[in-house]
Amino acid sequence: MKFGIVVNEGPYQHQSSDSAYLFAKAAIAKGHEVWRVFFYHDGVNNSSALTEPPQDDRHIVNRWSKLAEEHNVDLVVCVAAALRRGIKDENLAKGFRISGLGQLVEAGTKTDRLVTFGD
Amino acid sequence: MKFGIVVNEGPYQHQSSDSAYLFAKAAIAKGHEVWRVFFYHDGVNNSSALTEPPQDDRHIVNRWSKLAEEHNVDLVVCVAAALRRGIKDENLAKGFRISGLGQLVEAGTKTDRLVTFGD
Amino acid sequence: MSEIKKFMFVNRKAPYGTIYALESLEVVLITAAFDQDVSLVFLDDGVFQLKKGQQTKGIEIKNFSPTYRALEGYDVEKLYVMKESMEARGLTEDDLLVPVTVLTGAEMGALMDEQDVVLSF
Amino acid sequence: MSEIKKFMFVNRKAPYGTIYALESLEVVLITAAFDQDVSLVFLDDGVFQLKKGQQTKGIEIKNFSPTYRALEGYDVEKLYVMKESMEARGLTEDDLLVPVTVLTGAEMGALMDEQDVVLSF
Amino acid sequence: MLHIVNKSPLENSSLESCLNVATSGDVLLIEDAVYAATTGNGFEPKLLAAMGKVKVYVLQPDLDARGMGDRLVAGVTSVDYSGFVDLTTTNNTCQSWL
Amino acid sequence: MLHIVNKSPLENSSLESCLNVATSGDVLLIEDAVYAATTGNGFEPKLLAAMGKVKVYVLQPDLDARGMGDRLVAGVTSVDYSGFVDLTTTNNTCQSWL
Repeated sequence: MKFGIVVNEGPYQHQSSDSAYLFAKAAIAKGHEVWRVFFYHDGVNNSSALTEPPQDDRHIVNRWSKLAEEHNVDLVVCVAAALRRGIKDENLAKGFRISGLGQLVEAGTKTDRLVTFGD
Repeated sequence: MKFGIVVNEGPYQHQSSDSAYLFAKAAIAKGHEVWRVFFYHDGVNNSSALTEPPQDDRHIVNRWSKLAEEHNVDLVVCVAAALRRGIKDENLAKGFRISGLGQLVEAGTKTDRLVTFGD
Repeated sequence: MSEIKKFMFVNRKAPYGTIYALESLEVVLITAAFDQDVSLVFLDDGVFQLKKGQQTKGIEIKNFSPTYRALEGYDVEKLYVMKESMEARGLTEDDLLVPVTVLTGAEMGALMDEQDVVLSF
Repeated sequence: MSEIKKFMFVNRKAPYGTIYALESLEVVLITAAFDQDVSLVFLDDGVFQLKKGQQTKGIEIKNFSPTYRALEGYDVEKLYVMKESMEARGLTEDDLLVPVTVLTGAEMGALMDEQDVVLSF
Repeated sequence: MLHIVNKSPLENSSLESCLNVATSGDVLLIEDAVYAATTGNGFEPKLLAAMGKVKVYVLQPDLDARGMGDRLVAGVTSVDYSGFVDLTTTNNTCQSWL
Repeated sequence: MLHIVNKSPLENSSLESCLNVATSGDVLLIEDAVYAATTGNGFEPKLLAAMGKVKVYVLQPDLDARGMGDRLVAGVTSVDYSGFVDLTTTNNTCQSWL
């Protein structure tokens, strides 16, 4: 099946981003396609290239970038939500792209399932 | 009196930052001193210089910077929390400084009242 | 987009305390602009989003509640409010900014089951 | 810092679902390092922070619960748990990682009243 | 002491926890917690019961923002931000029930 | 359909709301919602009552993380992330009660 995933919270503060990532990984492992992950609300903070967690902690941002690279997952950051929160091309991590809310609607129409993670 | 304020959530997503700001402004208007505002957890996102809200919306980051400049308020961003969330000197807004958690303890010992805003 | 799907937006949070209500409304408008079949449901504290008389000057946040009145212009006409949620908050239909269809929890559950995409913020 | 104040840390949230428990613990350690008088109280879902047997491998988040056992080494010895909160969660003192003092809600309220600084995350 | 609560009592248990612990002092409702002080809401009986031991305040700008300015429960005192500051000075400490 | 709940029922009303609305289908408890499926918690009676109309699942990795792996309420089915994915495919839609 073709999955869309929505992430509404930033990394570390809430578990949502972790849950979304582990869900995506499990879906891919089962042979499904994760077509797009849409980052909305504080979820846009998952894409900050400046993020630097402690060495013994998971690197949530890099983990998303790697997933995108290895499995061709489209990581879309909502532009309006991103501007409100200080995410721009200049601090955008690898594998993410900034675009409009239409990409979320499209994730709803073009996938078989849309699963939301948030607070 | 001498106030310390703690902000635990980022701008826009939660009202906490707005409430903290309006509280600080009211305290200053009454002749109190707001000695330090400490930004912890997602609160560190209040200091992103890249933030660009819609034109008809309040600019939460600039509002803090202006308060710091006009009333000599010490805006401290927790370094550990900031690194986890992609806030560094290179994207730090005017009037903020990054420092350690000891500054929060000091805000507790050196002020008459410490008021926390969060989720 | 050629496909037309039934999108339901589930609004369960009060306005202003968090941004979800406002940013949800932005998605609703875009989804309608893409000619999808849009339903909005308000339950739990989400019914407070529709309360008349919001005056936000004192908190310096933009009052976005007039947008609910503008939804009709975007052909968003299916607005549902959960009866039990409204009653638990001391509200009646007269307190709301726009005309809505009132559903019981069970009716809302059934309506939710009929959707293609359910979005919750 | 010359002044010594009574700091109380109020822990009301479950671990892992949000980061508050972990980042709160970081403040506790620093506050103790500054030789302040530190009390930790656990109420509501905060009592879950002290649950024995946390195994976080499956969620890929670091298990920080061993830190509660290390608090004694930092001279943080005043740990209080609210009786009603523990009972409502089906927990007993035997389920907890560390020895604590169990207080009723009213006793906890009285203890809170005696503090100089109360921090809640 | 001053207890500050910012969550809707119909969604979150923090106000109820606060009222179980606070045996005296002041309770200030801000942000989404202001709904607790509006007539006809499901939490009203519990708030009224607590008003025997604590004094309850509500932040008027938050009440107005939510269109609830005209339905304050009798006995609750309304304050603006200036009054909020006063409450933090007349009380020795404050605890935010986040 | 699949209802996903991620909040502790002792702090937040979202699970209760979900169970009031969901008349059939599957309910999956993840993150802090897993506490609802542990023996002796205050919400247990309500969960048991709902199990007549919906099937309840819990995400085992979240239960284990919280040290609650050994106290699952009887009748609740435990799944791993792979099972979570399966639930989203066997159901036509899913709603997250955030």
